[in-house]
Amino acid sequence: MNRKILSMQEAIAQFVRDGMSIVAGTALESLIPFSAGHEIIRQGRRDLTLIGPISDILFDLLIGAGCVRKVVAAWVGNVMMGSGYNFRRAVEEGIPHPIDVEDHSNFTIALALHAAALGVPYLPTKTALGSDLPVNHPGMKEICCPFTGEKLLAVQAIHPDIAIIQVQRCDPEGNAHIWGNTGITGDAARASRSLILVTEEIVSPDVIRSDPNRTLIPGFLVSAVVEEPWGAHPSPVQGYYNRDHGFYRDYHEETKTLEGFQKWLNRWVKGIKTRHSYLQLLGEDRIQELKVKKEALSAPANFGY
Amino acid sequence: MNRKILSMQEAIAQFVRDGMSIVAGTALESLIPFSAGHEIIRQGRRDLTLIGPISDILFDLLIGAGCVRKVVAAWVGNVMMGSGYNFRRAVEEGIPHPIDVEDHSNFTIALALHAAALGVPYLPTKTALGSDLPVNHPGMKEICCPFTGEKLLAVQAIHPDIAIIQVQRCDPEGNAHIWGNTGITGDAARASRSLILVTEEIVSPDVIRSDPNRTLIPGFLVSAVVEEPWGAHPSPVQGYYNRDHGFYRDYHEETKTLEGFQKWLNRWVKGIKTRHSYLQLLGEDRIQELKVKKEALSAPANFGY
Amino acid sequence: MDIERGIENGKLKPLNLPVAIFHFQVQYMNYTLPELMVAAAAREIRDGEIIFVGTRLPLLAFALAKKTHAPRAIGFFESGIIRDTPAQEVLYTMGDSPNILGAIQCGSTLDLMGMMQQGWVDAGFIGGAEIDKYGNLNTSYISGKPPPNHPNPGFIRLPGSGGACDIAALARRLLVIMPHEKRRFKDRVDYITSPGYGTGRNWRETVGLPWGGPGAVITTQGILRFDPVTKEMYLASNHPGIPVEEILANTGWDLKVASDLKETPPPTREELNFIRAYDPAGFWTRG
Amino acid sequence: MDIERGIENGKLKPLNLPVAIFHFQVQYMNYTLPELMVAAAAREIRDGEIIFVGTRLPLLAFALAKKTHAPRAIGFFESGIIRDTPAQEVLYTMGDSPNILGAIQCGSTLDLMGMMQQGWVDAGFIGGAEIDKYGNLNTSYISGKPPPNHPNPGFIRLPGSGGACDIAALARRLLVIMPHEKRRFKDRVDYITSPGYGTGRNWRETVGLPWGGPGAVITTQGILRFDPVTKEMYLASNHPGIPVEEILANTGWDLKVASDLKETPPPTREELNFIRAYDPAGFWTRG
Repeated sequence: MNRKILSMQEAIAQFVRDGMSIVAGTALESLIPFSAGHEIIRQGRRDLTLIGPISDILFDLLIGAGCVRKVVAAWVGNVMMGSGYNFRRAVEEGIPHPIDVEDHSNFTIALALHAAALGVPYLPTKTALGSDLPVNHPGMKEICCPFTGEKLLAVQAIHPDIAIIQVQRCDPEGNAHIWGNTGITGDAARASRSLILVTEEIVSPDVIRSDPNRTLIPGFLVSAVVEEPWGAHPSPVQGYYNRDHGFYRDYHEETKTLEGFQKWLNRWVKGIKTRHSYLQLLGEDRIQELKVKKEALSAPANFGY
Repeated sequence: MNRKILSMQEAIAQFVRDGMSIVAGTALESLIPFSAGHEIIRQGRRDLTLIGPISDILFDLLIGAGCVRKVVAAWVGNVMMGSGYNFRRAVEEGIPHPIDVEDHSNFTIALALHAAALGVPYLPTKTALGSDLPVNHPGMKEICCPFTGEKLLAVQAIHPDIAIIQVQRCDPEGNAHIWGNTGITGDAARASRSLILVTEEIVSPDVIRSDPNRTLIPGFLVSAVVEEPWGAHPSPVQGYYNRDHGFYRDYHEETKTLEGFQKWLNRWVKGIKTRHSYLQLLGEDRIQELKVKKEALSAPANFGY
Repeated sequence: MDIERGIENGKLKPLNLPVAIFHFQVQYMNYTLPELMVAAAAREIRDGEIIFVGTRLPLLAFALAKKTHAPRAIGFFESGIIRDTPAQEVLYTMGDSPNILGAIQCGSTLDLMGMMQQGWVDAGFIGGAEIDKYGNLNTSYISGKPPPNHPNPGFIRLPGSGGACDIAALARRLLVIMPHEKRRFKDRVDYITSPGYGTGRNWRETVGLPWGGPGAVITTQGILRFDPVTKEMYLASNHPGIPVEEILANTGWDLKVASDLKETPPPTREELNFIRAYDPAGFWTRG
Repeated sequence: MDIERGIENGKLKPLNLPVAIFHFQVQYMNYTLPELMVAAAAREIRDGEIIFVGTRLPLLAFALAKKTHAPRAIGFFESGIIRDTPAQEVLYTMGDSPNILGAIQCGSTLDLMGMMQQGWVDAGFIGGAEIDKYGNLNTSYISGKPPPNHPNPGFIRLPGSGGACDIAALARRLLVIMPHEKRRFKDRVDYITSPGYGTGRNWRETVGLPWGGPGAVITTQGILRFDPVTKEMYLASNHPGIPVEEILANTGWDLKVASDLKETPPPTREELNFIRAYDPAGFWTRG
């Protein structure tokens, strides 16, 4: 029996510990591992460092739930609606407790993880020169090109303790197919010391091997495989379900106050135990509405010889 | 009418000029644009700089034909058989004329093109430290990490004038699908100032759009699209034809002497005008033998919503 | 306080602006302010250009430009998408499924950012919470730099850069869309998230930026551009019905006005038809 | 002169070695020298390891190890392929179609090299034209550094590094396969294409290499390993029928011999069955 296949509860219990650094939300608005985030909250993890480009509301949610000590990100909020109120409360007022923030841009966070994936301590760039991002930033330093002498910004490598990555399908070893925008997922997977894969479905190894060019994550990087249909809701998973825009809008409205957020958290996270209950709460009608309706299959590629 | 679609003769005449630097053979042993190389020889280009990782016999052939002034590569020879005799004759004896060589490793040439693709003047690495590759190399310098102080090798960006890239299929704009090993193709395409795409077949834009994750080269990078079935022979094109091992073996045997090479060159390149004649020379039996026999289609991915 | 949201928002959460300015009556047609801004933004895209498309109104502006005067424009989306056709449905985020179906390439953020760093991107769109007279943008911290010790109630934390800093640093031309209010148009921003022209003139060269800088700022009241020498922002056109005095009063420095000041052309019937068909619920454009 | 080809070659072009040594008669079975070397190389792969598989004999050694004692080994191929099963047919190059069909990932050279630079690769296989007593390898220039002015007839130009320098620099353990001849086993190589232990002891650390170094050199005459302190190469086992004296005579320095010198175990019946079924034409293994 394959030992990598775990329930979400088991995977978070075994691989996510207090104080760890976690990279998540690496495909930007798509494939955000919300289900894993909810379980982290339910298991009461503390002092986490969250790493990622924009995370939509995932980071805001974890911050509000008190799991987070530090955020290393380019953007924290609600992409469609604007502010993340928990992020604001934490940074502006120390509620539920103060957090540290290391500001990045999407490119610098991509480069920091790319550096780690490549096994070098830093990478040079021209972005963010002239901005205030590098000011007092421990992971950014101005340097000169050894060939041209031009000014460059060195961005230090970031090696997260764990990556949590949502995919469309993988085999029991965690060899994973992803399609649609991949953002910084490949580098995040290679940069991290361990990896929890959350998959819409576990498929036969033959399906994965039929198209090795679609494999973004090879199984040897993967510590745990969690089969969790709808694990990314309310974010979209191409070919499985669409983005639940209303859910983000409601979150925005309902989390403006601390009390509102607590209510939201109890309803959607703390008051339920599994993704199954979450989907029941979401309701069959909504699920049917979000489900992919049209088929638009990729043209085949022949790997035969 | 799409102006990008040209015959090989037109594409080489319009886009490859004496003295240019050309990156080719970027997928390593597969998808080598031999047909383009033959046309470059027929059109008598001179003083070219060839850039690439291993190139199998493509670079050896161009060197022997007198087209080359400089080679920037990790390896020049015949992968299955060993030496490239034209490369040896040129470097050791200046026949047909002397050439310069800038030695790279596969990783340093990949990094040089990656740097150019990323738009930075160099990238740091640990490879080749302690080797003689960096000694007197204009594109390699030892540096220290600005964060850790550790020794690193800076590899300078290489911006080829043109990339010549063989693919399985593309649309008339040059949006191209490639599968199998891609080597350093993506970075080479983005690093170059222009690009000739040699494709086994031009397909409808709908085929390409049906699977945007398989697009390795977006059409706006492409200057010319040449539809040239069997353009990569004797190298393999996954799903179209297999490697012609015997052809490499014969090349090895027949090019040991300069006279032998001249004979080979007249037979396979100079004595014919088009790829069509080349295939006739190759013969129907051999083509049937090399042609892909088995179908092994990729599992579909649903891009619908 | 919703200062960071501003105009790039929609029906479901009305803008923090006087309702009156949302509904114009001009001679021949009705249009909303966001519709005017989308049309103005679309016109900044030239045919054949590569556009780094930011979130919110730029998503519409890119689609509109493609359908009107710039059919050969190409869109880069920071999540890794390249399109040469607009998505078939209105987008709420660039990661929405319709933005992936029919793309010419779906890949990585790094590849697209790398091409922008090479100079491939002709123009990029971003929004801003604060801007100053040299076009520097702040979407990070209002009323002060990040404090060394928390908690500090003296500032507002905005979402941050996302890709904005990168687009501002690396696109050949930066296009900004934002609400025109005095508190947002400041002599000097509190924090530079996305560099404009710094302190003016050749500042970008000095700090190591290879090219670029803001080309246009499309606001709720007009379109502003930059002096080619001093790099100071000036008013190039005022929107129909907005007096110049009102714009000056809503700007936190002594804003210069173009000697050939024009009125922003209203959206055409064709533009409006497209916008309304594309965003039928009016999430982005009905205010 | 075919010095750069050596043992990693096959039937179609016989090796530049005495024919006699290709056909052993041991007590119970016949096998060829390349078969012995493939079996010895396969045994250097431990189960579950990630192996950077070089071209030629290593292609067979990886397949053999997978089918025997290392079913969970994973192969990296520098063209961008990752496999956890051997290719279904014998490979002449790693880019052959059978190496792609059934791979778990096909991607880029950079990603695999990057993972090796991170330390993911447990062992990598390369060949060599020249090696010295600290395991430094030369596959670039024989008899002199590259000359400042050409033409210079005083040296032989070999194909170069390919991925060899990278594997030697970045794999946790380097495995070398090459012919054992005096002209190839030199006190000091003319040019270091692929760094071994440099001048011995902690040289790798000094030059900035993070780990690694040669673990075994499998030759046509024996298996050589390295002193853990001095990093000097020594003879660990001689192949059946090859006297130690012959090996010493074929080595260009005063080669040390292990106090517990063993005889290289011949290939087992199972190993031979696999090799012969996998390479039925004997391109790599019949000599």
